[in-house]
Amino acid sequence: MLSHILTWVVFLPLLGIPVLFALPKDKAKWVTLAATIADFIIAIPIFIGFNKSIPGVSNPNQMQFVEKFDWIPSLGVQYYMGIDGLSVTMILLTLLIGVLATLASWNINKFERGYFSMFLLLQAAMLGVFVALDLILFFIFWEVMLFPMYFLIGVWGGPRRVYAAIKFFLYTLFGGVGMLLSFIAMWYFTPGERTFDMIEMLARVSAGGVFEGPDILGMPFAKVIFVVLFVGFAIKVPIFPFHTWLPDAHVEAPTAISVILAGVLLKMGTYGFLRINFPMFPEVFAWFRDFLIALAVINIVYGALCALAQKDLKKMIAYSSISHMGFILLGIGAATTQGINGAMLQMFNHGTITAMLFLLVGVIYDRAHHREINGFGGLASVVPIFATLTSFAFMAGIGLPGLSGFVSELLILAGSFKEYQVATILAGLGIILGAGYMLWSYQRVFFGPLNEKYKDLSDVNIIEVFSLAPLLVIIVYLGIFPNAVIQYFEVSLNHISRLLLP
Amino acid sequence: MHVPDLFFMFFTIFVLVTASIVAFSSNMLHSAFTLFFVLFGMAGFYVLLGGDFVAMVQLMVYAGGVNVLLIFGTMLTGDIAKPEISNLSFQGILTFFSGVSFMAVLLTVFEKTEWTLLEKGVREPTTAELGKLLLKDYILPFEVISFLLLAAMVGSVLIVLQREKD
Amino acid sequence: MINTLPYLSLIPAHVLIALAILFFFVAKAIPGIKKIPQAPVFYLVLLGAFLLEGMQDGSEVIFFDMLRVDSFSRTMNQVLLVITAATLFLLHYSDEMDKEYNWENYGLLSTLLLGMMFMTCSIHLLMVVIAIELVSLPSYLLVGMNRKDPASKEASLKYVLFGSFATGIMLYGMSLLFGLTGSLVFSDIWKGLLKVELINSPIYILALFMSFAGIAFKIAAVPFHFWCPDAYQAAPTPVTAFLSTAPKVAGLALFMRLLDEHFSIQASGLMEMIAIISMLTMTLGNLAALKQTNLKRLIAYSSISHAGFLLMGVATLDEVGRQAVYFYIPIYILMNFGAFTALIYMVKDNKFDISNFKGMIRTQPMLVTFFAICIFSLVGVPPFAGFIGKFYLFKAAIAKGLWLLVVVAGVNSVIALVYYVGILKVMIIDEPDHQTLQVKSNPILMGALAICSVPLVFFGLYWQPIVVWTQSILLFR
Amino acid sequence: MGLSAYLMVSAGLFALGMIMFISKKNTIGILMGVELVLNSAALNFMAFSYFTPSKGNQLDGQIFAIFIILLAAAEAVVALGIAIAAYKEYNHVQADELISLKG
Amino acid sequence: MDFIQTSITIIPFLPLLGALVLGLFGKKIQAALGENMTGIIGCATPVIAAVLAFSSFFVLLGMEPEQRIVRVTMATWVSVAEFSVDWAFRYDTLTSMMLMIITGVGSLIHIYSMGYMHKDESFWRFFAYINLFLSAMLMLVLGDNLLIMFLGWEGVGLCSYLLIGFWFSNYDFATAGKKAFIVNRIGDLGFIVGMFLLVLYSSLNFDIVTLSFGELEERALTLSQFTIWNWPLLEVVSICFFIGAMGKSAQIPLYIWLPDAMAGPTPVSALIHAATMVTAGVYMIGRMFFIYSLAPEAMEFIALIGALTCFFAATVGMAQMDIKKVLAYSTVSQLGYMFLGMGVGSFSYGLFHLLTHAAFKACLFMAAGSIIVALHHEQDMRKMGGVLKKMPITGYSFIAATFAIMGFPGTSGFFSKDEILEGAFLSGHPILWALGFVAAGITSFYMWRAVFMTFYGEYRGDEETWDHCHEQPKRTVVPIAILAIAALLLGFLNVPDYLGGSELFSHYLEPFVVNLNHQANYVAPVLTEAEHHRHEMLEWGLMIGTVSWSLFTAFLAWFLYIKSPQTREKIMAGSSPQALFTLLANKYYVDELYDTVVVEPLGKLYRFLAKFDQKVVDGAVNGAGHLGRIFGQLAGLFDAKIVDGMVNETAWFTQIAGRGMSVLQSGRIQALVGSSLLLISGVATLLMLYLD
Repeated sequence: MLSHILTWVVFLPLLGIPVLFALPKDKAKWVTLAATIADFIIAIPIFIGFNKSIPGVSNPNQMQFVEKFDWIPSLGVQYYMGIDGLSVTMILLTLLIGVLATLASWNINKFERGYFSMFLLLQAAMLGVFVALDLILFFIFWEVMLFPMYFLIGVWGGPRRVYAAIKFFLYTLFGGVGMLLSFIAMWYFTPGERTFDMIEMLARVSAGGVFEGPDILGMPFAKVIFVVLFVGFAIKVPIFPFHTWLPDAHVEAPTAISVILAGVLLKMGTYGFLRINFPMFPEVFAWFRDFLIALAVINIVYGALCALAQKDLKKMIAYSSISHMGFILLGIGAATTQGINGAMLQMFNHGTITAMLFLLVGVIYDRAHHREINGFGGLASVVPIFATLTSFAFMAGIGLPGLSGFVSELLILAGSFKEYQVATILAGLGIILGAGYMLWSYQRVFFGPLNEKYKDLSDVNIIEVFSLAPLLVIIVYLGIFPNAVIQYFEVSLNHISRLLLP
Repeated sequence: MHVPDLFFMFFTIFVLVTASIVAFSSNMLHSAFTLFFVLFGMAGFYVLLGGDFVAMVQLMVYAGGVNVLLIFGTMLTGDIAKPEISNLSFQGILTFFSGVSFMAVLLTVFEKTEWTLLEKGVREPTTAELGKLLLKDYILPFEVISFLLLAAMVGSVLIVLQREKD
Repeated sequence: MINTLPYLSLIPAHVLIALAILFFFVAKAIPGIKKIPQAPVFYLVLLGAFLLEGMQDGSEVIFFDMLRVDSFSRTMNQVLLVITAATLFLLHYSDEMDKEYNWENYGLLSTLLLGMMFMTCSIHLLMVVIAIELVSLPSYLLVGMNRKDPASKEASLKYVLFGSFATGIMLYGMSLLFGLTGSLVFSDIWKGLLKVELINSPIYILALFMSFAGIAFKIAAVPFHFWCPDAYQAAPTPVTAFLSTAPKVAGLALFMRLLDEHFSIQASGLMEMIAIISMLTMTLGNLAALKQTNLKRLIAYSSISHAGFLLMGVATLDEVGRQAVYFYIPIYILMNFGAFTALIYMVKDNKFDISNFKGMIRTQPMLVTFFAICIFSLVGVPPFAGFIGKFYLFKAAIAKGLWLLVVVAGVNSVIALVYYVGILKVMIIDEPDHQTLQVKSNPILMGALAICSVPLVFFGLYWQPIVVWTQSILLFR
Repeated sequence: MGLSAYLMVSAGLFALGMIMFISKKNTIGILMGVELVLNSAALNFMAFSYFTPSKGNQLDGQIFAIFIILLAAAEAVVALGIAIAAYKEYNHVQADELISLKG
Repeated sequence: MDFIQTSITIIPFLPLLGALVLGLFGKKIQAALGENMTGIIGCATPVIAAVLAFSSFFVLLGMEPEQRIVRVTMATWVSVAEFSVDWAFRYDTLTSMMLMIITGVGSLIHIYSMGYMHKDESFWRFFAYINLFLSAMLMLVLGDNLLIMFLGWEGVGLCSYLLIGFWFSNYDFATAGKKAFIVNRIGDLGFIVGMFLLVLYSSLNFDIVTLSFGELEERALTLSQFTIWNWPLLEVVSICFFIGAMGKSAQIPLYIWLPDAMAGPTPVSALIHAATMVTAGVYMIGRMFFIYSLAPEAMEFIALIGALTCFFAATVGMAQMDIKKVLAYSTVSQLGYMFLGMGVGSFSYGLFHLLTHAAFKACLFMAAGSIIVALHHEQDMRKMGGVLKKMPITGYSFIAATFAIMGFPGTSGFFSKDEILEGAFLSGHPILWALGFVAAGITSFYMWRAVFMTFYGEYRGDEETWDHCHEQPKRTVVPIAILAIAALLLGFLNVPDYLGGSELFSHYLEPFVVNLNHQANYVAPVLTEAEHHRHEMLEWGLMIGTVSWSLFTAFLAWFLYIKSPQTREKIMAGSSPQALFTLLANKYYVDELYDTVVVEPLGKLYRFLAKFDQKVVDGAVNGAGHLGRIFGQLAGLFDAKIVDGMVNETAWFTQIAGRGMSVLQSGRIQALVGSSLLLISGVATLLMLYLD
């Protein structure tokens, strides 16, 4: 089993689907929970056996747990999975969020089997994205996420769910089509023999190969491909001005899906930057870098400012996600070792922190049936545990030292400061604004005189505690010992940094 | 000016005038009957172009068959008792100009084109040669078009005879 | 005089179908034969023709430069035969056509089939015209055979008028081609057009463009697509399924064969022309589809846009593009037949309005799932085969550097999402109401639906079999 | 008279046919337009057959013209059949009123 | 050594443990075991920590002065490539002093709080928070590197936020907490940027990047050679860190949060906003004196800010009516003194003032708190008076501390403040000295004003309150008294040379915090005997001047508030004094200024951006659709009847583009053919034009 462990990990959730349809529908959530937990358990050997000292990335023989079979020989498409430092933490995050999101779905009471089968499909696709090393395989996993996500938002979402779902679908598909076209063009103009093997491509690029193609509509080939790819991934991240789907999707999606959306899906964009977009075109990256940093700063400040103005708690968190994802972009854009490692750490941390935030919003929404920030007040005295947990998450979101968000933001800013001082300081303003919107909304919800409507609100229940506690532990633990995670990817990301900054 | 040219002039005027009547008459039956003259004029052109057999086919099949069919069709799909069946046009001016402009495009294009021409066209009986061609080089289309006509015939009968909705 | 009979032995399937036409048209008149069940006979004929095509080998030009039979034409004919068989199957389950006239209907269908089979192997303009007419006339008639939809005759009438219009333009264009080159055979035409001053001159473009009209009409490409939504909407559903696939396949086969013999100096102009047609087709088809509320009509528009996509493969004018088209054809057939089978399954009494499908998934989860697979495949998202089909088309276009076309196609595949997913939204997300159709379950049709949709998933994940199949088609050799 | 004179006549007929096609309200009228178009095509073939050299047989154009006439006949049969069927259904064949299918 | 290592490892985690226990189980403990037990748990940790801190101090004293430093490295915190930061503590003379202040004053205040917070339902929560605060503060001072210092720095900020908003059901209190946190964040940005600058230049010039103080000290000279943005690197770094200090230690222009922070319970004000947290900035500069020593211009800047803050806060303090506000502005003002001291290079004097200020200001706050509780949470001095009769211990403690803060000879404030002023003058900053000098008098004035308004005269509140007013229980009073004694006596630790002292405190710090004029590269002016003598005279002169000025203002306060209130009223009746008073009472309208200059525009900006995002960005991406609609309307093709499309409300943009085509789809065959014909001829014409 160890030899095919990645396949098992990726496809195990799918095995849950037939089981789920075979059993009565009130058992569906248990099946899903079992599947996600089992997935987590069988993935443990990956984290234990992972060799942290080899970078992978552009070295085909350094990928780990590799599974490589010819899939479509005529096209050179392979079933090629493998991991390196870049993917291993993302797999961990996905598995973790999967379990927690299942718990967060406990209250789903409409078409359970449909919901959980879509959920499992989504989980498999997300895992697939992080292990696929063949462009086509990657793309298939990437796009497979779309339709479960569409239904999960569209069927089980809020009042404007249809709008949000189609908007999500449209935006992402738009980016996806561009990506596909770029992949094909990259394949066609691969330096050397044509291949869809992204590691092989990277190896050639790092050995001096260049994607050389004809001008596209009058613009240089590599730049166009780069930008199109960038847009494809940027929509997922999301980066200004492609971000408008995110608040809508978050607001309308059910809690668990918001958690997955913020926790894992957004990371795919940045993962794509790191794995494909930037290292494949180092020269274009150098050309694009200033613009990238500008975008990152816009994302940070703009997202934070928009978050300040929001009245809906989920929307506020959605915009805060935009702001936080800007940090990741900043780190990647700076591409220094600290910056890029910090970005990766932030990917993990943002995954846990925002997941927790959305879970918390879900808790309050389940009870109060609305999310208007101004509609609460003084809840701290009624639901103290909930308030405390929320304060932890908010503080982590603000980047309080001792909690995980701080370390990653610190690394990112320290890294980007090496290359872009002014941008870093502007991004630092984002942190201040971050404290502003977080505390302000926290205050409006929990402080002040108690809103009489909610004086009988019940505090978090056991299931919710189970879904929140692991995140809390991770947030605190990684605030103190971030290297527990950093050690997994440091070597790989330092390698990417060298590729990007020759 | 040669005699064929005179004939050409005559047929040209004849065909275009009758065709215009077909096109712009507001009485369906007038159009239908005038179409006969157009087809006749066309046969004249064919004769001028050395196609004696084709001209005959034109007269027999087209003028004799298709046109009669059209007249029947006109009557069957209108009120037979009424002598006048409307054949009005609409969007007249716009249509006219778009048709004319299309013709202008065609003519400009033709004008610009240098056609490869024969020294001189031949006018001699073609029936025998055409017969040979039809049974040798064009045997397959000749056979296949029979299926076409068969299907057209059966199909038309079928669709007209189809049961009323139940 | 040369004996032409041996040539017939090279087109045995055509002959068999021709005999079938005679049989179906005449048999009713013979008392004894009348009692024979018609459908099995037709199935047998189709099977026979399929096998006969399979047994042939080699590449021949026959009937004095009229036809060229080769592995390409034979494979395409086999595809057409399969489509016809599938249509025949659907006809059993449709209440829209009068079963009383099955003999004649089958006769018309056979005629259509024969025409298409000639389209795939014609290399002579006259043969092309006749083959196209042979397809068109029965199509006009079949569209008018829908008892359930009073608009059927109207559609048929529009179809025939529009068809004649397209034929007229095509004939006029062919006459110009003939005038320019003095020839009616494809290869000679291209040779005749090889004069430098002629290439890309107005007359050249005009003649070619007008000559393509007939083909464009058959594959419903812009600007000859207007008949398509009307005809598809009002035709009996199996006929719609048939018309949305078979004539497109035949038309594309013909188009590719026609273009095959062009010379490289002619390529750029042609490429541009076809790329423009392709872009217009997919864009207009998609945009018009956005506001449709009749499901059949919507799929008609979507099939227009798919024609645009298919033309993308033609526009590259090379082996890669053709391979992509071959690749797309079986997938397209599966998707379309899947969707139409589901419609036949669901709809009785012509209730194709989208509001009739609200919340369908509550009562028919399996059915809607299969339907959704077909729809997602039509959208072209992985892991469904439609994606792979588009993937190959994009690949071909990118390899040729047709960037604008690629971009337009990319944008279109996103726009297409809106209406396709709109269907699914109605079926899956909306709540059912009194309008929602009540469906009687039918295991056989469900099986047919599964046969269409399960391979879509399978090929979406493992499409090597289709690749092997496309490679087996040695084009024009 | 040369080739271009014939081409002009055929272009004129073609345009008239088109005008009829676009503007006639009665379906049969539209069909007549089609006949004009077909005739113009046939005339072209005849003219080219007469004036320009042909690769195959010089009479190829004439053969084509014959086939056009036959096709026109077949098409007319079908079109009229359908027109009559439509007349049975709607009691008229006015193209501008047959607009139940749209959108 | 070992003892110190163990104890400094334990010290910060003790209160953390307390915080955890109380935070997680406090509610149950309070319910089951009662308030006392909760309080004891809460107090035990700082007391034990204090015991450890003092014993460590004595162990340290037993070591050679040069070796009085102990480091403990526990684990790696962050390590990425060349950037590596450890979990490490550092214990040296400076730390030991801070530890004692924090744990000592902290313990006293904890005990005091048991009385102060009596019968508060969130008693346990208070102790959890304040324990957490202690822990963070201890981290701050113990940290061996900037990052751990920053951890503590932010940690105390958080606790400050939590404690200011402790009574969160009052919305304004919560707002004050938020304000404190955000203003601090602005300062933190400076801190972080300073760190980044060090990281940047370390990584450029050294193999590993370190933020550890010891190594930074070694590298300081190397780093001083660089410039950034055309400025010497260390100047910029110093300014950046000082911005951090401005936030934390409430200096102009970031002081605005501190007066508002008085919303918190009074022990919090005493501990956090007087004795410990707000002095973190001073501590930080002392800790990094080696960098500041190399940044003369930054030092000037610090001194200037310090003096200005000192002066302006003192003036505002004159006009406050709320007793806690008076003390708050006094704190700001005293912090200004400290920075003035740091800025002129008298690091040890600044730090000494930190120490003495911790004692007397904590005492003042606690006494004030005690009175406030006794008067039923009345803070307005206008409604007090004559309290001394009812609460003698508290009252005399308050007065003792007032003597200390005014700098009455022999009290702690006398020595510390005097040395700062002297340092300012002698280092060649007469104007700064003058500001500090004036402020010293004002300080004396407003403090005595507070004393007279509160403790003397007639009671001005309502009867019932007066009847219930009585001395607080022992646990409240004893800590106040202890601190009062400390406030009087602590000064003798650092008696200056000219008064015959030996500057014990400065010498104790010397190995790790060296005053500018004692540094190796300081070129001391060679003084002749006469000059030396004159110098001493000058010192005496300055001292006497300050003391007499303070005494004068104290007298003035007595005169205006006790002897002759009529005179005061007469003066106040004049328009210009009234205007001045209003100006001061409203704190120079700085809050309003910030509101109009920063807060409101920001609010406008984000509301605008939110709209912008919704309408423009979202719209621009869907821009094709907008255009489509406009064109559609222009062409009259827009058909409002077909709104109920299949995909209505979804992707209306593309739909409208589709609707534009509806003319083609009218169902009339001619329209279809006509348009296809037009299309053909259009395309043909275009092609021809293009290809010709």
